Amino acid sequence: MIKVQTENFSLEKETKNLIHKNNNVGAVSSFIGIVRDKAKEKDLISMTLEHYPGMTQTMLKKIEKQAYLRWKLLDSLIIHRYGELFPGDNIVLVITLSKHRKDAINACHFLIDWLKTKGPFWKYEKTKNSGHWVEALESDNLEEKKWDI
Amino acid sequence: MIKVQTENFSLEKETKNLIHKNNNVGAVSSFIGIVRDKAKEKDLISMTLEHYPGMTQTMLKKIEKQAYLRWKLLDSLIIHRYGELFPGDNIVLVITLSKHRKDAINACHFLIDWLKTKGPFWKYEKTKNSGHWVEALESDNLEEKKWDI
Amino acid sequence: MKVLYFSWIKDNIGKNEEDLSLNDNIKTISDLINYLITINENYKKAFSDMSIIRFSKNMNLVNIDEMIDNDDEIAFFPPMTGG
Amino acid sequence: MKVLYFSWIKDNIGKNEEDLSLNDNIKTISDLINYLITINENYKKAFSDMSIIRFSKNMNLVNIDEMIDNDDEIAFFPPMTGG
Repeated sequence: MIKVQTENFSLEKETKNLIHKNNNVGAVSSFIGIVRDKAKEKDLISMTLEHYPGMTQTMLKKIEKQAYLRWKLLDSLIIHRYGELFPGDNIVLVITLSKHRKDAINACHFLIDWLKTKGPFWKYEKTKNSGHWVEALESDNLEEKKWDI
Repeated sequence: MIKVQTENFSLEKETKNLIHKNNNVGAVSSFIGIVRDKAKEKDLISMTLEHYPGMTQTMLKKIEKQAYLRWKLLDSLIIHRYGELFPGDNIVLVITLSKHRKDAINACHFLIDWLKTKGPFWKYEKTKNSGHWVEALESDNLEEKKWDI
Repeated sequence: MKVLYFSWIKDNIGKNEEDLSLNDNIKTISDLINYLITINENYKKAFSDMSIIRFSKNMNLVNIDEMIDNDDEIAFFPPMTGG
Repeated sequence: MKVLYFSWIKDNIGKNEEDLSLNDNIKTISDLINYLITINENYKKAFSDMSIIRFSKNMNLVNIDEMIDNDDEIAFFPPMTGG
């Protein structure tokens, strides 16, 4: 399931909900991305995530589908927040459920790598006296490429 | 930190606690292993985990240290339960925290792969009319070997 | 044609979307960009380094020679940085 | 010497630990196993397939030719299956 929202999320609530909805769950992998309090060595005031609403849903569904083709998943959830977020705030949650650990772990890793380079989001970091749009990292591109989508 | 205990754990409580204890956390990876309700196609009544108390602490600390040598981790937690557990019960929790996602994700993956083959635990599965000790899987050995410890 | 701009491309151009009525010789994304940079200096600046521009047609990533027409929704944005 | 047994090795032997006073010609883990299988059929059965037996000295995994003495804690167990 895909949720793109401004509100925060609860890891425990989402995890329990997914476990209860499925039978024979043996492995639950999750990843949370959090706003750090430094941006290029400067104290961060806030990070604003802009996205392309219609496209986000489409692309996230597409990649979730890819994960199901590659691994035996019982269920999965991606929650991505947008809007203005502050240091310590949650940005993104990925949860994957499977019978055996390998599927859940690899699918979770794949999904978050993919979100970094193909999730239609852009980040504006505000520091004390200035602000800038975050540049995509070449290292993120390399991480994503190893999955050979 | 290592905890070997009979009691259940709370993913949210442990995660929040770790995030609050550390500065500049950007990535939190976690893995939960759960007792499945089937054992070799038979309905499972319970799974009893036996361990070697003194050795468990020693070995888990050793491997946690390995993870810190390989990846830039801000913090980590391994909780492994023992005793009689029932379908749906949590068995193990691994949480890793880092600035950047790659470190947390890989360290979490490494720790759970390692626990499978080097954690001094043995599992007894009770089904309706019988019971058996779970055999180690060669596939788990291969998973663990790829980390080249 | 609905054209959307995101991130610093939006900031440079000074708007996040616009409706354009294009003449028939604009057949591809590439043609559209060549037209946009003639509007004013802001557009020219936004599209000055094409290596960091991505584009979509109707919410799918496409190549620069993708055919477009007046019913399409085209978007321009820098490389994505989600997660 | 304190000797511990786990999992089905414990079940076969019928105890989870014992204190043994060993004579001087038992110098390695291998010597200890060769002595144990002479005690009775249960021990013999427990150690019949050495490919699925692991051992530790003072809580560290060791090889079969590891030197041991009376102060050591030795444990026998099948391959581990944690997590």
